[in-house]
Amino acid sequence: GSAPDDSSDGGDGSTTAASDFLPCIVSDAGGFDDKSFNQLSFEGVQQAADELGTDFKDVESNSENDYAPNIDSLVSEGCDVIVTVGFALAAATKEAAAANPDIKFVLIDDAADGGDDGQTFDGKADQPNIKPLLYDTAQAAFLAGYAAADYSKTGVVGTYGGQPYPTVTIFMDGFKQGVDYYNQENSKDIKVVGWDGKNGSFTGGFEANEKATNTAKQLIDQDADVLLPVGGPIYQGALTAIADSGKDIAMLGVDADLFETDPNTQDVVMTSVLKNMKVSTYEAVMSAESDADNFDFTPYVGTLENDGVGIAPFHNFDGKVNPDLADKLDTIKQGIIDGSIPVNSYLNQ
Amino acid sequence: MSTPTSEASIPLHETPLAGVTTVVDKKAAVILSVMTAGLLLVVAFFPQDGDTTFRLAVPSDFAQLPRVTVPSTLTAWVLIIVCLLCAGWSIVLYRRKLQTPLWLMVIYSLGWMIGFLAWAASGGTIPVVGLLSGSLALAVPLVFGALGGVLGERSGVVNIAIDGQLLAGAFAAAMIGSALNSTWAGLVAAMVAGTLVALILGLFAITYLVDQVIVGVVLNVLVIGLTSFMFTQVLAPNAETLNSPPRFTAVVIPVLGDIPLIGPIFFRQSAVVYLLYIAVAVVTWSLYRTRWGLRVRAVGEHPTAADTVGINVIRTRYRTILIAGAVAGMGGAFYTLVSVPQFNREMTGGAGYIALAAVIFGKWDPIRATLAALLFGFASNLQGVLSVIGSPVPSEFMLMLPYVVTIFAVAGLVGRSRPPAADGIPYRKG
Amino acid sequence: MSSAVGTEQHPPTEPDEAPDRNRWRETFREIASGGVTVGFLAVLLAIVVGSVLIAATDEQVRATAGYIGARPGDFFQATWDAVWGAYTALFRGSVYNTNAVSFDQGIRPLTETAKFAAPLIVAGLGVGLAFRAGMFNIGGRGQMLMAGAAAGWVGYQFDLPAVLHLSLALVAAMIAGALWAGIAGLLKARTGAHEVIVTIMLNYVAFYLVFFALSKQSLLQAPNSFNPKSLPVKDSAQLPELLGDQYNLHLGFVIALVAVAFAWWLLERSSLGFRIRAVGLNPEAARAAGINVGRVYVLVMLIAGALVGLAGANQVLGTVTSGITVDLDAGIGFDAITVALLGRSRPLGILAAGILFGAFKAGGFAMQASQDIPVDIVLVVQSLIVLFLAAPPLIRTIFRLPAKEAK
Amino acid sequence: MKLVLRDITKRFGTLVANDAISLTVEPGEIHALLGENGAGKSTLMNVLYGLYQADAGEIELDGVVQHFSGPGDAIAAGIGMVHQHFMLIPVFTVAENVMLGNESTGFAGTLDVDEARQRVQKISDQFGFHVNPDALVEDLPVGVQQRVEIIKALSRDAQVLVLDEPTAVLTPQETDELMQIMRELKESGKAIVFITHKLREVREVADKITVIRLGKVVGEADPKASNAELASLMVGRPVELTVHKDPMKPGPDTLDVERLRVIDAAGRVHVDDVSFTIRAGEILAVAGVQGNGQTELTEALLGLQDRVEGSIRLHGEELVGRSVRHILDAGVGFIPEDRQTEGLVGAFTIAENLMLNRSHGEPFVRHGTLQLERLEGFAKEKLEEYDVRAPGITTLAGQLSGGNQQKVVVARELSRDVSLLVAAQPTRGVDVGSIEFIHKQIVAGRDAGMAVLVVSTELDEVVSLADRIMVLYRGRVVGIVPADTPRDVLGLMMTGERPEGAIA
Ligand SMILES: Nc1ncnc2c1ncn2[C@@H]1O[C@H](COP(=O)(O)OP(=O)(O)OP(=O)(O)O)[C@@H](O)[C@H]1O
Ligand SMILES: Nc1ncnc2c1ncn2[C@@H]1O[C@H](COP(=O)(O)OP(=O)(O)OP(=O)(O)O)[C@@H](O)[C@H]1O
Ligand SMILES: [Mg+2]
Ligand SMILES: [Mg+2]
Repeated sequence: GSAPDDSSDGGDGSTTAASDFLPCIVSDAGGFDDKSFNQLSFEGVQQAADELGTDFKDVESNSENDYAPNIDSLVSEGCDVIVTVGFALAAATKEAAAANPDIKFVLIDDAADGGDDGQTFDGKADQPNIKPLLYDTAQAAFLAGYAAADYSKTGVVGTYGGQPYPTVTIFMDGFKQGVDYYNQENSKDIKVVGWDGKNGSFTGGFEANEKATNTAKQLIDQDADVLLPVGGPIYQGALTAIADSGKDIAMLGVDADLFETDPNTQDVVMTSVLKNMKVSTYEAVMSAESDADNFDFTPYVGTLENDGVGIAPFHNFDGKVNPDLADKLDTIKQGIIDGSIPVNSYLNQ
Repeated sequence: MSTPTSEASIPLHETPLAGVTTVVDKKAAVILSVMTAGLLLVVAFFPQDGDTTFRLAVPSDFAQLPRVTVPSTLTAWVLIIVCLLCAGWSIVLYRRKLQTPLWLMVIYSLGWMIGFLAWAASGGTIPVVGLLSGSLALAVPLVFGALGGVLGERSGVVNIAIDGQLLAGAFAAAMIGSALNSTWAGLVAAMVAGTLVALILGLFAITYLVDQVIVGVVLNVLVIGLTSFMFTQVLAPNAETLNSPPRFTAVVIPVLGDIPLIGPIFFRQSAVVYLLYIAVAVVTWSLYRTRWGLRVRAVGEHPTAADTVGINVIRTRYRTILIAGAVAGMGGAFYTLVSVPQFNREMTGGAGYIALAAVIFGKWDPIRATLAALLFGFASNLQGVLSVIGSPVPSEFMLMLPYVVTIFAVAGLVGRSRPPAADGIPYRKG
Repeated sequence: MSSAVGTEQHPPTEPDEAPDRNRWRETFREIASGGVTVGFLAVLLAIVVGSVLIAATDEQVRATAGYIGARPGDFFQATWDAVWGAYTALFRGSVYNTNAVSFDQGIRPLTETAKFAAPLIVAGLGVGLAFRAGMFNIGGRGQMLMAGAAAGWVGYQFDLPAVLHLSLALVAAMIAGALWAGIAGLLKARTGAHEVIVTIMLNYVAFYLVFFALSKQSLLQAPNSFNPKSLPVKDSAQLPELLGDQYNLHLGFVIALVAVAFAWWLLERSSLGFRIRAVGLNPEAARAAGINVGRVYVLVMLIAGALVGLAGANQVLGTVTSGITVDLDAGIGFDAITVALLGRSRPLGILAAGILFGAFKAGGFAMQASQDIPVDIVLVVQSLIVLFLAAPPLIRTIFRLPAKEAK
Repeated sequence: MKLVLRDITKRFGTLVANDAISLTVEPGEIHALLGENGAGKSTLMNVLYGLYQADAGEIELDGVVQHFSGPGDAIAAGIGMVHQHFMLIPVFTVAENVMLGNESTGFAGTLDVDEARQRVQKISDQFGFHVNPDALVEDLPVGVQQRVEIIKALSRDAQVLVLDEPTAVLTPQETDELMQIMRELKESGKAIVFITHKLREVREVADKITVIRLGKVVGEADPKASNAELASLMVGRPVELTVHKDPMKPGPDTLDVERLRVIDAAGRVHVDDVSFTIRAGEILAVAGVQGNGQTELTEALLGLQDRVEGSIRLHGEELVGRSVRHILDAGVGFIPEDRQTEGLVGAFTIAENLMLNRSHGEPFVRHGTLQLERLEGFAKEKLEEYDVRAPGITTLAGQLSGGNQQKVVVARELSRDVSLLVAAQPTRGVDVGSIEFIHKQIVAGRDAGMAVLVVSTELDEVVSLADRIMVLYRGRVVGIVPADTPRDVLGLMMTGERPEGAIA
């Protein structure tokens, strides 16, 4: 190849930053390539950094041992705002926040609430300089559940998760409620397999592996023709299971619109339950830069109302789903927003 | 004399023995009783009303076997009685100083398992085909790994690095498979990767006489480190070019694939699984029926003796573990070329150690080791199937099942097993 | 190690030239006899390999490699930057932070090293002790989980005066770890079940047990929480910080040192240790000498489990006091094996190895944060060090050293 | 085929096992190689066989200088060897063992076992070996195993046949048969090297005798030379071939064994219906071919066997079912058959080995702590007393020579107060000097009022030590006879024949 004129260029965005504002992000054990909340939050920070023309730091954790040290090392790297992803980082974030009151912390998927004894909940983060980002994905999953029930021909729809974490089961809860709602509305009896509200099927981890494939197969063996895999890359398992089954089975994506993020899914993904972490993280970082002094630390809860959560378009399935489904979903969405249709999740209990 | 002395297996005129009697240990009896008691308790304390359906066919069969529907609790009780009879009989046999015969064990296991299923899957449908074919799928990497382990140890080299070989195989298969967009290229790459790990094992364990367990354990760590590092640095950034290999899809074997029950379980699998059948057959045959096998076993039992008849111990061991590495590597390919078309860090999840367990559980015999691996696959798949149906058992306990089963099996059924005499002992010439 | 996987005792076919059952000692004598040079070169070699990996995967380096013909200077500059950057970061993160404003700040990494070393040392002792009895304890993870859960529960459940509360939590951890490891010992002694299999399986069982408990309000899960996490440990049960607030170093390190002393006494001076070593080196002779081999197996696993249990307690009561989680073992259970191997299963060796690996761990974070190099590289370097140290002849061949007469 | 070894030198580290040894063996000649343990006989033959590479010297066959890079070459050149420690794979059948290394194979390397069977059968018939090709080697008595070794060599039609201490494991009758076979082989023109330290045998078959001491040839001897001459040549000084012991003064019954039955995990009955008593101050020697239950008998006495029926009473106390430790503490001393696996911990120091079976309390342990200085004193003392030739008490036992290792074991057992000493093969693989010493110690113990059970496959040893002799065959007592029972009678009993009135 030919040498570039200025060889000092290149590296991981180590360009002389336009502003000295430094946003940083720590993943949980899932890592930034989890095609899920780590990745989306990462992209949020990345986008913000690009627009601000600044550099940014990202570190991955492999175990709970790493959270505190990772945050510390970012602190010593001189970050202005540190995004910590996942409830697992809550404790470490609290400590770091206490130790560094002048750094802003954005904590995703946990309220950092409960006080030191873990019992006194005041609806605010325990540290003034932590902004929690929470998502009531049950609302969106509810819509997906309704859609799935409406689409299902076998009368069975299935869901499975990585680990029974609340951030996972909240999807399955909403999904089941959506199906139940469909059943009572249309006096049908669509069955949900893989989640009964308390127990369900879990692959035991958040890796795309044989267990993921196998769990999906097991749901298909129960005649499910719509699958909702919850937990980052484990949807890969559903993909292969569907391919092997040779049946016509639809899949629902979570977090991002799979149709966009993973083209391989375009033929099978009916819709996706959106959890707009990218946007909200992006906004949080941006405002942390723009109005650094009066940054709003009140917890953000993504809902259908503020489009923090939602469901993606049907894309290729436009023709396959009932023509009136889209409108039906809109009315239900309104119902959920105005509270006439209750959706329960750990966030609103 | 309390026990009869009978002239048995060994022709006495050739042995220096006073006689041979049969020694029975009470393990069988104890295990059967304990297991029965366990089942009895759960069924008694958590009775299930409702029926359980066993579905023997898959829609794609043209010869549709009927669904069998039975009342859960009643069936469970009936089969518990069967189990009680078996257990009782084996106790009687023990009192009479007689071994519990295999057929009794088989009947018992079937009875127990079906009884348990009838109870646990109450109100649901057990897709028997799915249950068994899934078990096979989960067992594939384990079987490959176990075969590799058996080969190595039969030649006197303990191979704890199976996990490393699986992981390296998975990684190579994903990377090369994607780069060349060819499943077979990926498979070959996996075998090469497994062989490379074996080569390092050989270099340290055979040539430099480093303790084989040390090398094995450390190699696993090394491979985890390497693959994870490369994953983050190379694969993840270029996922579409380097981490999205093509898949081996299921191929239906003409006639065989249509046999009810058997067909969909065994003969509607991917090429890798058919390779597995071949591997098991070839390894078993060559280990016991060929010159190569005879020499491998000789080297593993008594290297000096092998040496004195002109067999090159070092070369034999190297050759064997390299082949073993290739076999284990194939298992690794299953992760990224069949299960899911992408590599993830530490994606074997310690399967190599399970394979190791299968080797010991299988008493260093390819067939037995294969069965051990299959048992493990069955246990883990059962877990999944039941939690899908929504069994009364919490999912964590179902997830525990395979591991608990293995402990029981190793402690109860295998016990002290006799490895190849020179297993794990480096060979030095005078 | 007499019961390496698949190497149960068997009557040697040629008594006079019986295979040396004592391959641990032997290997380790090799390591020792390798001498300082070889040891140094082994570490050097491992670091070189690590550097190659770092350079090869560095974008800058690959970019410049593109036109190496045109401007080789760039390439070597880039390579140097990548490698030098990585290892200086490692140093900054593990020994002294040269960028720090004050000495107090600068020395912090060293305390972090000690913090990470503590659990590695105690767990390493647990694994090493088992090795000395010819047992391979791969069950560190499970033992840490059970112990951590026990310690954590005691830690948040009771209200007690500080010293008492802490000691109670520690004891609970040791008992839990001991019992969990004891299962493997008992099964080996009674049924001959191979401890390698049993301990591996118990890892998974422990994981799901703790997970289950953490997802049940009635058990370990924090009230009105939905996460698989317990309440935080009360201050009275926490391992006090040794150097005040700006450092995370806590009493765990001192406990580790005490454990080392204890393990040394046990192995070198106590009659139990004598029997342990005898069983590890030659079970038949031990049995013929009236030593109850089975009982030794059980006792060793109990003690080993208790030591590994301390590592669990160290995590829950010291390093991450925010409550029990399923990944409290943080891979220490497995790292402990490498530590024990590098430490030649000798208490002092394990102390040294633990500190070295602690440094790698602490440094890894800085390396990742400032240089974007995945911490996994540390695993690579660590395992290479153990491998190379175990094979001095290899090092000699590589560095063309005069081969020295072994035995 | 004519074999010439010229100035063969072989070193093991510092130890010179062979020092410029030269040897010539003519076809149709039986050449005896005589020398005590550790003299270097096996080493020399292993060099010839290509197992070891000589540091100097050359091997010549029919005038052609050979270069053996491994046994393969040696075998190809027509050299066959029956090793001192059998080179058979226990879990293989006879046929498999014989074919191993030159297997005949069918399609795709499939083994042709039938061919091997026939090969075995043919040779077996030719020399009347009566070996079943399909028997598992581990199930065969050593005598038969040795024939398998010979078949192995012959099946590769060896012209030079080396027999390394072949008679050590045979009954006198079997020995005679072997001699006969050797003569037949000699007739068929083979050159035979016959290694032994049993003078009688040498004089019987050897055409030539070469004596080796400390790795050097110390002379050629004539087959008609006297035992004493040969012996002194071998050891380098005059030696007493018999043990001096006063007539015994028997005390009360110490050990009382009744209807003992020992079964192993596989259900094999190794000892059956064995009853005997030993009085204080008496030595009962157990004769019999290796593998006829002696090992299991001694292990049963020590509580090392799991399935034992019948009763073992020491001073009336029942020992069956008691732990090894209890039995040791009850006053039983044990010199195990194989010092390296059961007697010593090779990687322990001499001192540590001296307290191996006393790690439970006084004098060497107090409050769970080792009393090192006390142990040191004790060890130094015993090193003196039992003249163990070692640099110091911290020398690792594994580095000692066999004789010295055995002395350590004897010292350990005799320095506890034991009322019963069980000594299995007390002088196997031990130099003559040590043999004398160990025998003296045993007799001293007996005179001090110990009951002693000696197990030995060396008839000489049995005869010279025993006050009474018990012969075992297939785990059963053939008879208990007085010490002065003639050898041929004993030999007959060792094959199971029971002469009338053979109970004393
Ligand atoms: N296989 C071996 N490897 C290393 N050294 C050995 C081996 N066999 C014997 N030696 C060494 O050779 C020396 C003599 O030991 P060995 O027991 O073989 O001879 P020995 O004839 O029994 O001795 P002694 O005449 O004193 O009884 C000892 O120093 C021993 O350590
Ligand atoms: N592999 C070895 N390594 C080190 N030393 C050895 C080895 N083999 C034999 N020796 C030593 O070399 C010397 C000669 O041993 P060798 O076995 O040839 O004696 P030998 O004459 O056969 O005695 P024996 O009658 O006991 O067989 C002994 O001291 C022995 O210990
Ligand atoms: Mg010798
Ligand atoms: Mg010899």
